[in-house]
Amino acid sequence: MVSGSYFSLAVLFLGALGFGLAPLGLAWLWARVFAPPKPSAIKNAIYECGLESRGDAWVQFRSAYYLYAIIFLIFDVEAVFLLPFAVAFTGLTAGACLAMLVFVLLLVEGLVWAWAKGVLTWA
Amino acid sequence: MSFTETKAGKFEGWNRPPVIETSDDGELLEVSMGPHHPSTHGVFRMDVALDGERVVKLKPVFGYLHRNHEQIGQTASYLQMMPYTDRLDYFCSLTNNWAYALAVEKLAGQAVPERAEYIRVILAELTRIQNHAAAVGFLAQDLGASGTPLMYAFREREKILDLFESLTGSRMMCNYMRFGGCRVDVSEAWLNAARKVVAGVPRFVDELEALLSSNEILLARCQGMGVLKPDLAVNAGVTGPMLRATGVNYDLRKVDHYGIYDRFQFRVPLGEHGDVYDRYMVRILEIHESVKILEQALKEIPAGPIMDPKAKLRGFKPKPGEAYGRIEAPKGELGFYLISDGGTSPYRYRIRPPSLVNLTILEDMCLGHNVADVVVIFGSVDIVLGEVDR
Amino acid sequence: MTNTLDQIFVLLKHWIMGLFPVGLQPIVGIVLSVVAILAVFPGLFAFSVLMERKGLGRMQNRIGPNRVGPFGILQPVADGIKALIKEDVVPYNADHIVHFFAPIVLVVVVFMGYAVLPMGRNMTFVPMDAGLLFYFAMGASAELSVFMAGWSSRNKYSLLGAMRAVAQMISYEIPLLMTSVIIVMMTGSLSLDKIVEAQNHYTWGLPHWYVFTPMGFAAFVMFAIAATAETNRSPFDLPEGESEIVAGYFTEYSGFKFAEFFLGEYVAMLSISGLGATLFLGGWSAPLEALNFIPSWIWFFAKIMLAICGFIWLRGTFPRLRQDQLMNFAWKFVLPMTLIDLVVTGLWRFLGEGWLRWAVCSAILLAAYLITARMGMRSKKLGPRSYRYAE
Amino acid sequence: MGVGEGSADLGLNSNIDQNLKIEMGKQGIFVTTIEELYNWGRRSSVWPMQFGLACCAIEMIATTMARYDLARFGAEVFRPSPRQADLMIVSGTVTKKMAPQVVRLYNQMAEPKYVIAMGACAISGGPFKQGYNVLKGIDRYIPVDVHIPGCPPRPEALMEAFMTLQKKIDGQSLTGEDRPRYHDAEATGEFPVPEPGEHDLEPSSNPLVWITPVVIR
Amino acid sequence: MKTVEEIKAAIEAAVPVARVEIVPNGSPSAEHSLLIDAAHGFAVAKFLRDDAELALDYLSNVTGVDWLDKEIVEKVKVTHQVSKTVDGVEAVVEETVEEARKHVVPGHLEAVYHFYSMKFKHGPVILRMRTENRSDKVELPSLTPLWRSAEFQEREVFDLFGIVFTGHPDLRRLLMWEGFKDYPLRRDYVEPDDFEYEPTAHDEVLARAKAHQNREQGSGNKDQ
Amino acid sequence: MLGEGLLKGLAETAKNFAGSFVSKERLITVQYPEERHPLPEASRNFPFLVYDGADWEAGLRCVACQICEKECPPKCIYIEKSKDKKPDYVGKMQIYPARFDIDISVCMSCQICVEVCPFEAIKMDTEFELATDDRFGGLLQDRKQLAKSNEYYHAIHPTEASEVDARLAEEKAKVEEKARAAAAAAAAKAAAPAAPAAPAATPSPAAPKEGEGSQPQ
Amino acid sequence: MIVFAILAALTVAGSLAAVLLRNTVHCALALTGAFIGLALLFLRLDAQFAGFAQILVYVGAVAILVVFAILLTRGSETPATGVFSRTWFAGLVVAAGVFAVLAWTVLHSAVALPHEFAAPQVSVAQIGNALMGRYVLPLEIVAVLLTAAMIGAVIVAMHEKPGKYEKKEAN
Amino acid sequence: MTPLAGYLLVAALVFAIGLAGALTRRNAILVLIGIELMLNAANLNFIAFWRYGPHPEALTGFLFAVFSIAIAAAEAAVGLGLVISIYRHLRTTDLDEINRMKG
Repeated sequence: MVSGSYFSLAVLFLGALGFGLAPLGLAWLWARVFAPPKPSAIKNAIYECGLESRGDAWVQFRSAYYLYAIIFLIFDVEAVFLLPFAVAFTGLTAGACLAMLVFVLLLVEGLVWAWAKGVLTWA
Repeated sequence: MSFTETKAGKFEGWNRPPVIETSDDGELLEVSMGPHHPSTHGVFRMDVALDGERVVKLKPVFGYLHRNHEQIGQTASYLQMMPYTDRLDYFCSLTNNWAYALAVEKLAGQAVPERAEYIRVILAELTRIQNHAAAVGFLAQDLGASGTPLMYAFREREKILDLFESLTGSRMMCNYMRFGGCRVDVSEAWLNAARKVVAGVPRFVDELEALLSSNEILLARCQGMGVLKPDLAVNAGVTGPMLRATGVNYDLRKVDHYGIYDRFQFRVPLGEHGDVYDRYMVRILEIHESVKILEQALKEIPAGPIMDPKAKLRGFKPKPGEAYGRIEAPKGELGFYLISDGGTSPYRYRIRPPSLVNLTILEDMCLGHNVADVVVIFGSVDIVLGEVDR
Repeated sequence: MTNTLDQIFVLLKHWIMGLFPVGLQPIVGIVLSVVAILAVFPGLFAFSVLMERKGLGRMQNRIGPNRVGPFGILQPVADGIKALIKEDVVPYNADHIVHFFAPIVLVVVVFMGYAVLPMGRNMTFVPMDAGLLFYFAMGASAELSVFMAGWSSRNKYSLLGAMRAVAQMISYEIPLLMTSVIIVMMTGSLSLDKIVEAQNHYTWGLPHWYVFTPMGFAAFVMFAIAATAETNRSPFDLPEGESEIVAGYFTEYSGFKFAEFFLGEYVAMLSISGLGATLFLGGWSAPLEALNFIPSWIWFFAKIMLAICGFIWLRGTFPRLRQDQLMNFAWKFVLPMTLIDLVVTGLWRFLGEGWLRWAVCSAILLAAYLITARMGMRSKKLGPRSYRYAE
Repeated sequence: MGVGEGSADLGLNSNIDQNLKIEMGKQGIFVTTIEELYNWGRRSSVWPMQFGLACCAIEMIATTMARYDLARFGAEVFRPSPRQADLMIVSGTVTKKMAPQVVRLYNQMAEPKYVIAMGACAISGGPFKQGYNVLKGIDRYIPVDVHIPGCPPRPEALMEAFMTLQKKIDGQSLTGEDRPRYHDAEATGEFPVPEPGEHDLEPSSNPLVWITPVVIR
Repeated sequence: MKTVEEIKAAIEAAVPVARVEIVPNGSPSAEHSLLIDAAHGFAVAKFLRDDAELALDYLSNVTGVDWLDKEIVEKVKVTHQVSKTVDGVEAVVEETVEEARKHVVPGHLEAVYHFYSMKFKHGPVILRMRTENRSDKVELPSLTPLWRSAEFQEREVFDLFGIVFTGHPDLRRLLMWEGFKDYPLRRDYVEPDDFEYEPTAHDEVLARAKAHQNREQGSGNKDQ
Repeated sequence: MLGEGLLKGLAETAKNFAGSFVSKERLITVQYPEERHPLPEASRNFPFLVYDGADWEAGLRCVACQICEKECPPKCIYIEKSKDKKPDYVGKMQIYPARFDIDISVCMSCQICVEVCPFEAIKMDTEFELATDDRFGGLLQDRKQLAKSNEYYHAIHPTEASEVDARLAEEKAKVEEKARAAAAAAAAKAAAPAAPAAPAATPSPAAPKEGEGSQPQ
Repeated sequence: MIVFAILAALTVAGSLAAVLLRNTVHCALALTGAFIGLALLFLRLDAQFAGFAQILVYVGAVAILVVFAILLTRGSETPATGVFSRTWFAGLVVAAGVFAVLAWTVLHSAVALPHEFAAPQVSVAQIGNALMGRYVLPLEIVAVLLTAAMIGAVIVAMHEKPGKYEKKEAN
Repeated sequence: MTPLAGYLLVAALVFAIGLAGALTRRNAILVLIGIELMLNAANLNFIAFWRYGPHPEALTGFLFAVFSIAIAAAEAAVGLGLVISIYRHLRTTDLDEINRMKG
């Protein structure tokens, strides 16, 4: 049953892939037959408000993005632990719930620290 | 001076834009915003350097709509320039007309009949209402509202444009005022239509305010944004709602007593913080005040001629001399400086555009803010490129 | 009769399957379901685009598209044909491979999410024990496609848009997960089918939807906010905020690749609406016991479309937030609220049956909301102002 | 040299009964041939670029607003990026400083693309043509499909122009001599961008699209 | 508010080295202006801004004006020493002749500033400064350090008239593109030859169009 | 409280959404090609030349005085005077325009030509559906295209037209009065026969009809 | 078996690409592919929860972290100098050696290794119960670790924010 | 059904590739990517052994893998944080260069 469901997923994957690719193929075919693409230096230049693009877009970004990503990662991992807990929650003892509360609070502490430290202030 | 320091950084010297220290974290991203950009209100361009999303350098670039207006003014006759003034600030052709007519009347010493003065006031205030409504709508558009406030603003603007069209013949380029009066007379039916439109304005403003004024997103994005200090504003020659939003009480309708504004009871709303929200609110409140003026003017308008009988359309040659006429246009002080050498066309025809001068401190207001805020601050200045570049 | 109607698609599928040899039947069944998913939701996408354009129009005192086909219903078809025949411009400087795959990854990932959504009674494509986790695993991958699109274009606006989008999506992913955890705690299962089943009971004819519990309601509001942000919809449409960064991460996309982003966005919106309906609004269960005769799938799609209407309504009304406000909102309001909600949900169980837990939980949540909201507003001194006048 | 490719498709194919076709499109009857489907798709989904230059831009905005509602034609999707836009409405004065940008934007649009020159300034420089910084008509550099006179044209006039454009699209064929430029593998896909020089734009026009009419007198 | 004469007196008192001249205005507006020598313009302007009574805190308008070289024909009585042979004797005789002498008054560029006071709500006070000539000595002091509002307006005057404002922090072209060589608002500016064709063929336009066509054809031939 | 303003905004859009189904005020779209927003009487777009009577060429009021050409701000009017003369509406021999072109791709619709015209010969049209793909052929209007009858003028600007007609009739009456007076004076002087009065008298029967403006000659 | 081969190939190809490609962002995207392959292998091993968790954490979060890190260090451009270290050969040898040893061990013990077991039915509830029961201590430790890692990573990666807008002290 | 050896071989291969990457790449981020691969290979081993182990219902290997995922994620966060920090100071992520700079 389990592998059967994976097979379904695989079919869905292939279907979605086909759904994504088919129109692109069709468009490509259309272009091949009727509207030959004519790329050229100006047309295929980077758009920048009608001006020639100055400098590169691939510059070094700011670490603020990274900080958010770290906190996100940690909470994502937390969710991985929270979900089994939540599933089992209805049958758990108060002690177990307390343990989870401690788990959550530990992470919240990290969040609060980050908040206080100004990590969550997007400059 | 109190404004040598801002939230964003420190001013270098007396009245230069602040110098923002860039963090060494991340590189600067140099972006040109404009001339084709959805929210530069035309073909304005800002060369921006971004530190993350924070703007650390901003250089406005003008001239993408420089249509040699002043040069044409030196070759065309005085009358011929009237339709060109329509195309300066193309939202407010009638106030442009008035400013130009005022300057020429000053230059030639012409009188304007009373009825014409009333008509001028009515049209100017209607213009102010539709300009402010559109400005608020565009500001909301810059804030990212998907058109709804702008649609409402234009809904109201269309009503006013209908009035303009039925009087002057054109929706936008009215070419209505003449030296010494106005071109055609208003009919009683028109006045009634105008009364109806004016009566509907407060309801529309309430609607717009319900949509925007207390919206938390708008509050968060506008309050404390692009703060302009009064002394810098004065020094930079900022005029109009932008100046009054900083708290400086300077309204040419009250200061210069031009036209017949002395006869009307109205107040000048003043801001306190000089931020985007104040500019927005001052515009909203000015609409209310304009409605008051309009109600009085529409009630009191006398009968009489609309043109000075001595006025001349063709072959108009003022004596050599010069005059600077200015009015309170919806965007600020609109001045015309004319030098006559006695010929049929001015020797020098100069426009003092409020939009251009109001942009002087764009850099100061924007530095240190987000890209998104730059768009909003820029929108709150309310410029029209036709006037900036001329 | 009601039952037949309710199961009409299931029956239809089985009937068609019966036409094939026994060995092929499971495969045919799967293919049929896949085809159904790939037909229904793009169709709904077209419909919701049209609805959005018309609905926005109505909100703005105008009519909206009404000339292409009767009442304009062929508008999306025309748009599709147009997109198909548009030239595909890829900047020379772009990273061609990544640029090509970004929209496809988005479309694939978005469609994968539908595998676990129960679209009606017995109408889940893959009923899975860890269905919710699967959904989020797929949802998390969408960020990558956005990044790919923005980065590969090598356009400043694209890259800014992509960075914004990724930052925004990761920030709101957490509240989305946490609100789901709340529902899972109440149900005791990650399976979406079980979650719907758990809500498909009635007291006095009224359903046991989770939205009708204090923490469920709070979670629903947070979920709605996070879902709006996750799908980059107004007022959280910063990644494509055209007044700032032109068209965001798909600035450099043309032709059908752009259409696929468009499609991906809407299909994701439909899918997350479906998830929201499943988690909080009882999925395919009827809102009143008396209305149970109406087929379950109608209820599911009705709820999705209702959610889409909500999205359109928001879009027609609100201006856009700014990046820092958006992030602050996620981390300093939505996340704390969901965490508090999480704790409250734990409390709910231990308070036992009765009115007390309703009162206590509601009070805690209300207090939490007031405190967090006030803090946010006060720290920046936001609020209406009064103005002075000069005579 | 002959007639440039851009101006080859300027003639309207008047043989086809346009009204009938519009009626058919309205009633949702699917036209059968691929060409007609193609033309129907193109004409029913013309997304303009969010591109305003001057006074006319305000009337263009007014056209999209509630009173006139260009959205009825499915054209309210003003795309800010040229890649996704089909129609460039040159709405207002093109100055010499702006002209290179306009041409570049036009180049960056994906085919098929159309241009409407809206208002006197865009067509010929209009009232400002006597000046030193105003381009005397955008058709010196890019092929214009529809001109709307007026200063500024009324919103209705823009809509009429839009419908004229739709008719024009309907009249185009996929193959054959009168096919549009982008169906021709030989034709150029790009229009040279003028450079701002010391006194004027260089070159002052694009011979592919602009053939100077001979002064008669 | 003070009259122009009073202001002149005040300036002379405060900045004694400055030369101030009243330029009368013939129009009914009667806004007379003050002509300040460029060397002390900045000091005078600073005085005007900081003076407690005037407090001209608001610079409204900056205008550039181009006054062309004027050819003035005047009749001058000139006394020549002419050597004449009078009665066979060469003698130097003084002779007075009336001669028409052409004499060129060199033109100048002028910057006109309109000041107001927002504090006292009075104005305008009009200040003019003139360059020495129109070609090489075109410097004027910039008032941007005193009033920010002059920043773009002075840049515009620089762009269109070519007045170089010394002390301006960012004197670049404002309206025309970088690399543009001319000053288009000067009265002797020659516009680029871009009238190729005019359907409404007015004579002067037609002449330009024809000239353009001839030139195009000429260059076309050359290319071939 | 947080959220209150948001809810207020939502209520506002909801009100408009619902209102659009019931109230004309909340659905202001005028569906252009089928419905039209009525143009106000004063509306103007491009100039046209008024002619009286049935023959446009003979009935043109324009006397090629070239005032409008001179006063036109964008210089879009081009007039060539005729070599010969023809009688005008009062019968005075007048030069007429051999060529009268208006380049509406330049015209800025300012109405100054109308204001300065001493002969009520040029008026503003309200026609705006002029979109064309032919820049030079479609937008340069010659005098044939420009000539529109007085009835047309009455149809688009009734009030103004009747005022104009009244004024013309008055003028004409004045001229006739003068002529009559002159004739009377001449007769009174009783010297030579009424040679000067003759040309003025000949076309006079047509005049009253024209003054009423209801009947063509 | 075929499925396994495909998945194994995907995983190995992904990892190889992640290690070999020149463009760093491509490496990161290939790494994502490898992670997906591994997740699918987990699914193949009936560890549904682990598989989805793998996708959620690695594809959804770690990959984002990696690409952010690349953009933050301007690593998206291929360096002009070689992409491999000067000691690449030694590294390769070591890696090959390690693989040889491992493969040898695996293949030699292959006979002893189990071949077939009934698929264990592991529900998420069981995992939850186990997690809250026997493994509650590791769970808390993981929480501490995560918090510590978060704080540590933030401190390391964070730029000194407070001093940003102020003039730097002369030092 | 695939024998356990197959999974172990794949894990070994991925581990070796990761090791090779970590040892041969210059870019510090790619070195971290290699390390991530090695950790994941270990995860695969855990899961495989759990699946083929005598007591799959005890969940030991399974949970070990889950914990390992968490720890590897934390490792990635800290590791990449370090890379960023180093980059900020030395303006490079090239390990060879970093070595040279450190002397």
